[in-house]
Amino acid sequence: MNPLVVLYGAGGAWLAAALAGLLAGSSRPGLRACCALSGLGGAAAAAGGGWSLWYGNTPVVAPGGAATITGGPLQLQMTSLAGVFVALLGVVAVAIALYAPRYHEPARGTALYLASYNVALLACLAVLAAGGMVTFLVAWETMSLACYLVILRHPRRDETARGAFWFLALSEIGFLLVVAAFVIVSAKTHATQLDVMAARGHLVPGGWRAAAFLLALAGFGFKAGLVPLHVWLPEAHPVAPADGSAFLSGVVVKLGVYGIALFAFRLDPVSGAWPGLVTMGTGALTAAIGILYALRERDIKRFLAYSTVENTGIIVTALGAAMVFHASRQTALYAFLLIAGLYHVANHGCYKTLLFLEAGVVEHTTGTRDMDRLGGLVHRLPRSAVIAFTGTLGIAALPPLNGFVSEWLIFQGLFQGFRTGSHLTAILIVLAAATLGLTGGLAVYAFVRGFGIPYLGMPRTRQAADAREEGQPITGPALLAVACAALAVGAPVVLTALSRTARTVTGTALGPLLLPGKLTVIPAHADFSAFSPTYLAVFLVAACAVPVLIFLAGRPRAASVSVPVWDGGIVRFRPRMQYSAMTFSAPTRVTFDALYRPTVSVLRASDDDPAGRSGPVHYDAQVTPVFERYLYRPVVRAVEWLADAVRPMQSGDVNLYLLYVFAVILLAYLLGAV
Amino acid sequence: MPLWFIRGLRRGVVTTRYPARPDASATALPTPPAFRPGKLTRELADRMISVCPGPALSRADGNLIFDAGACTACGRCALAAPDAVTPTGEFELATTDRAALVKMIPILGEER
Amino acid sequence: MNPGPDETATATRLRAQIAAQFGRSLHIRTLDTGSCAVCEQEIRLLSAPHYDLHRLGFFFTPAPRHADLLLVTGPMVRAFTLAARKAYEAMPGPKVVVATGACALGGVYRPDPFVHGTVDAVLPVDVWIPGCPPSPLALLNGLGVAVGRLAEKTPGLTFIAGGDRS
Amino acid sequence: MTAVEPRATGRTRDQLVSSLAGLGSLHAERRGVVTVRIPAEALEPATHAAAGNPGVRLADMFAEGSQEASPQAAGATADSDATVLRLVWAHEADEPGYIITETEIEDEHYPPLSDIAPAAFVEECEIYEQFGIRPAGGKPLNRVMLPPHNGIELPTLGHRPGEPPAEVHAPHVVGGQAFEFPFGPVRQVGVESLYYGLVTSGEEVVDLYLFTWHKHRGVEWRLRGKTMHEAIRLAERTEGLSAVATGWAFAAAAEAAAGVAPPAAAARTRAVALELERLYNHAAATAALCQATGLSVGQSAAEIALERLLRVNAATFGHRYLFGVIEPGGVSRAPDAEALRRELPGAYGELLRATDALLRTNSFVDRLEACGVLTAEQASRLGLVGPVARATGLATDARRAPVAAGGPYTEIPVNIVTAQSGDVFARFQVMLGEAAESVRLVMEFLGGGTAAACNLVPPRASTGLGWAESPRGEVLAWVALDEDGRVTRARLRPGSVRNWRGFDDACRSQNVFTDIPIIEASFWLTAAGMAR
Repeated sequence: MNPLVVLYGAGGAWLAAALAGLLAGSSRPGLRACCALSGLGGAAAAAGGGWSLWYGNTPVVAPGGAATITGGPLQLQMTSLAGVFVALLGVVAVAIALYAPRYHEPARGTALYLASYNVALLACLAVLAAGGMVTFLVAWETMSLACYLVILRHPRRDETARGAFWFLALSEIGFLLVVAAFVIVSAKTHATQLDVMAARGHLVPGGWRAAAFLLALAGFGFKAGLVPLHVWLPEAHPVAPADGSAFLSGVVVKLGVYGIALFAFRLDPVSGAWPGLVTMGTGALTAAIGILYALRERDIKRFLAYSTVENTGIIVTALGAAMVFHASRQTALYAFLLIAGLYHVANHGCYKTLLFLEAGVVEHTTGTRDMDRLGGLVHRLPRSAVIAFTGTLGIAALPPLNGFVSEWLIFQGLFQGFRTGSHLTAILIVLAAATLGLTGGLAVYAFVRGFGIPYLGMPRTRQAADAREEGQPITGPALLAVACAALAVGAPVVLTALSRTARTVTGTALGPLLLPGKLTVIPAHADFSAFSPTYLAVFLVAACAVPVLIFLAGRPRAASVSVPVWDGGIVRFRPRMQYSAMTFSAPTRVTFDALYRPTVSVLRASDDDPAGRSGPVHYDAQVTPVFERYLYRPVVRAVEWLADAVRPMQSGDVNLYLLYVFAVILLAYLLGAV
Repeated sequence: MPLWFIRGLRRGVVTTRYPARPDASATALPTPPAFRPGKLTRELADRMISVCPGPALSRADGNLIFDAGACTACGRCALAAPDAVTPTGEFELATTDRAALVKMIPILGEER
Repeated sequence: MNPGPDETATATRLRAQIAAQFGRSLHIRTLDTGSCAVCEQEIRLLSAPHYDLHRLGFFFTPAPRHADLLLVTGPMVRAFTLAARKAYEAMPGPKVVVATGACALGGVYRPDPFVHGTVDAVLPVDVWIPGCPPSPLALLNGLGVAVGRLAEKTPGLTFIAGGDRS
Repeated sequence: MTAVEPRATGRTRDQLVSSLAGLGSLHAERRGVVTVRIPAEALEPATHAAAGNPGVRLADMFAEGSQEASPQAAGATADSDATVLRLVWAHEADEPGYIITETEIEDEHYPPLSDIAPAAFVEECEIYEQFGIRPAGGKPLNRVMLPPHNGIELPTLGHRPGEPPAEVHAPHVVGGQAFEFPFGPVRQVGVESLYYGLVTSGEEVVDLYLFTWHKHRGVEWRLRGKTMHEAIRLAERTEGLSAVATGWAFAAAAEAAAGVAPPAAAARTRAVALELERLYNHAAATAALCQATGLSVGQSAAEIALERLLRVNAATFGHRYLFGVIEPGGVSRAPDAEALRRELPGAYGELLRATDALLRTNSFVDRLEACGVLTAEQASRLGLVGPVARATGLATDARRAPVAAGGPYTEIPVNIVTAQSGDVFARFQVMLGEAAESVRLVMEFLGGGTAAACNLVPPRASTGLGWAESPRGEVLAWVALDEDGRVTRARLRPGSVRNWRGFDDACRSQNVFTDIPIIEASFWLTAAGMAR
């Protein structure tokens, strides 16, 4: 009796949901049924994932028979590490299941979408529960294709096709690299089963090991969205349906992280500090670049996508640092940073999913995702606004919410870089910490903007003014908001669970060292620092009550009159008189000019007219991401050039094709003869 | 900047002591007229009313009504009737009661 | 709207309150409702070395929210009424309105479609300062009267030469 | 730009007049003012002929409704008679003087003159708001005087605009990554009510426009039906900070209409008052510049000088701002000459000490240089006047125009101070130079002898143009009187009306917000003069 049993249930439910969706998704009851099944599966997955955290690794089973070491078609195994991701997968699935019935209209497209979405869920589960490399790769590819269909919900729109293609193309490149990595390890260890590969890790020579690791880092990096492999996120997320993009950011991207962790900690732990440093550096770079581009986006979903890039960066930085500490025998910190990273995985999964779901609500009620066409939604979508605000606090890493806890842990870990003993390493780790510090500051700035511009102020367009909350999904996002709060207040529980996971990976039991008291957290070394998320949360909430009490206390004496805001006596405020998303972030545009290279254009009617007749003014500063400009465009151009070059071979003339066949056969003979 | 500081100190104090003490510059200010009832005949009054650019002067049952609030101290009445009008030299006219600025001046030969 | 007896009563009570609360320090917001820019020049000179109203505990503040006294110049252009009302409402009580200069007292413009002609057509005026323009000295006098520090001379004035009280 | 391609290079005044007369008919020539009647169809070529000349500047443009509505008949619109359109050209090349072309416009439209002479644009807007006739071609017009809120129904001088004034083109549609920073109408303490729409990307000034309708008091409307004697007190108060110049221009217009001139001594007295006005205004502008640059001690020093100058005014003419000096036909008061001789050098010395110190203060000068730059081309295109124009190198000065107004300045000619760079610092230097020049002139005029003298201005149905150089630039006044000397149409055009239109150009020149107060101080304009 082990968690896999529960997960069979989850998988079955999702399979059923996929079928239900495919057959009946075009009718409302069918839609409801499908989502209900999907939700059930989610609940089961959450339970199973949570359980496996405590349970530890299960033995490998092969339901398809053929449980041989040489590896049958289907090998399953539940590890504690995967359990974290499975639990997250389950929570996200439940939230989306609550959200989808109100978000989607029953239609044929919906049917296909629901089917592919549930297949994707199933595939993710399979990836996480894979016990052998074949299973893993098949599941991984299935997941990519299913996600491709998820993104293609509205194939008529050509930007949808574009975004989906970006996703598919990069996924496939990544897949090839991953296959290569697996092949190397499996060839050197003569095994396909993950346990065995891990056990025989010492057989892999160092050079191959490094190669395998780098291949894996790049291959999974494509999914995880590591800079410069992140470009599919801002393209795919906006075009996918809200819950689709929530799923992408909440789970799929995390699987990339899982893959990296799988290789780094289990399959081939490379000796030496450099792989860790590489990983950490990539992560830090990813975080900074991600948030900087997020600040230039006015499309809410592109903005959130870039913020996902940032958060992946933070997680990967933590994992990289963990590797470094591993290499330098600091097992306590190794475990600690692993825990912190996994904690951030869970946190980001919750609030990013939440924010994407709310972005969907905004798009549904206003018909736009452009922040500069929104505004004042807090008065029109009160409940959604509260939920979105919770998520914003979380992702901006502000206490008392969960984002703060995990980022605090990560920083505490990085600040102890001096314990590695090597000066260079210590300095690099501190540099990474500094980069994350910058990122954190910019993240607060970005999310003040990301919440303030759409939700506060006055509506900038009629659609924004007419937004209504009736009939909008609430429960799904609300569940995630609760999850965020729980992850903050329940930090000790979470940490205890994660420390068990860490033990299965690192072999170090950190539990008592991490939580000496019931509610106080200590970052691996008692002489460094300590804090209690729970007390902090309680205190902050209590602190909010103080001004209220003061007001109530002072009320009887102070006779207060409420008058409109002093506006300098203008006739009336107009929406165009408030900060817009782009003007709010103008200072960063000026500061980071070197990175953005904006092209500024000013169009003034009064310039064309000698009399200075005043008229429309248009001011624009366009930014094209560096990587598109200097990396992808050249590649794409090269590929197109190559295609043009080989086109003459395809003349369409049958004889020519026969000639090709003949030539090939001849060649084969000649080779055989040699 | 320190240079300016010194410069400011060197310039010395020019600040008036008003309201504690009267200020000498007040004497040069234009001030509303004061009337000599002994010289103020009716046709003089009418001439003054006609030259007054504002609504400061008017006439009602044998009295010249003078609204010091509406007076711009332009001095035209003084030009029109030099011997019946002199400046008051009074600039402290601020009041909390608008009506207190409106005064009646008896016109010669029309007292009742 | 000439102040009726009850309004003058409230005005005096208000001034007592002002004298009690702001007797030593009071913040001034100016409001130009269509002046010819000369009254503004004189008001600016109040903070110049020659007059330096800070020594008397008066301070200028750009925000009506922080102002206790509204120094209004000009004949109250009708198009400006809204802004004037807003500025007055934005001030916390107790507040004093001082009509400054002949325009504000109805000495230059008659009421017509362009202007109200006097400030008290729109705002409840507490203190009137005549003069075109009222010199900084006259303004200081008016401010003193407004906070009840200086006694008014006006009731005693007869505008009769030689001061013979007939 | 379209405005100043030198078509005819520097034709003399007579050549220009004859060419204009060729298009229409020479109406009158009196005291350096030539009036030419131009038929409506010839208006466009006539404007071309005039605007082409380097030395010729469109000084003003205004309309006259043909009915005589008195302020009592408030809101009465004009009857269906034609509207007379007058363009005032200032000829500054060889013999300075003014040329007026008057044209009867029968229908709703007239040729779009601002395409030929861009300086006409703001006046086109005013004329549309006041008389309901607009340039053909339907280009949008700006709102210059009418308030945007519709509750208020203001009377106009002529026909109401065809479409309601609310549709008079309101300036900006802000697009892309900029937003409008609303500033005013209630601004800092002790400044006039004025609204800036400041379009910014968060950092730099993308665009700027301003509304002055908060102060529109309908002066031109309420002048009608008054005698000059009554009217001049109001005229002075359209822009109190240039009361003498406005009053002089207005009085001169009446005198021109009546065909009389003030006594020489009275004219000199006016000139004395005018130069004193210039002095204290430039001192005030200096103080404002110090305030804008945050140099409080310098501000105090300049304000001490300013206050002393004002006290000199009071001691000399009995009024700190020289109200009530000018009368139609002469002056009402004589200056206290010895008081002036005694006090002025000290007061000016005070100013001189302050400004010398300022010029040696880098933190001050650096803020002024290359700030709010205007080119001579912009200045002439927009018809700017006064120190603003002179700071770009244009030697435009109404004091050079002779006879009626300029009597004293022909006896004692004025040396015009100009600068080249066109930035705030150039304006500051021009002001300093003019202050020195003013002191010299005052002393010379006093030497010439001054007196409170007044010639009678006989009532006569006629029209006249008057002008004077205020501290802000040329003031123009044009009056039409009826038999008993009452005003049927009075046009007052203070310098502010001209120079505000250069202000937004100056602000747009790649400055950041914090420069705007500096630029405003260096222009030293009033909203009162703009809105009237």
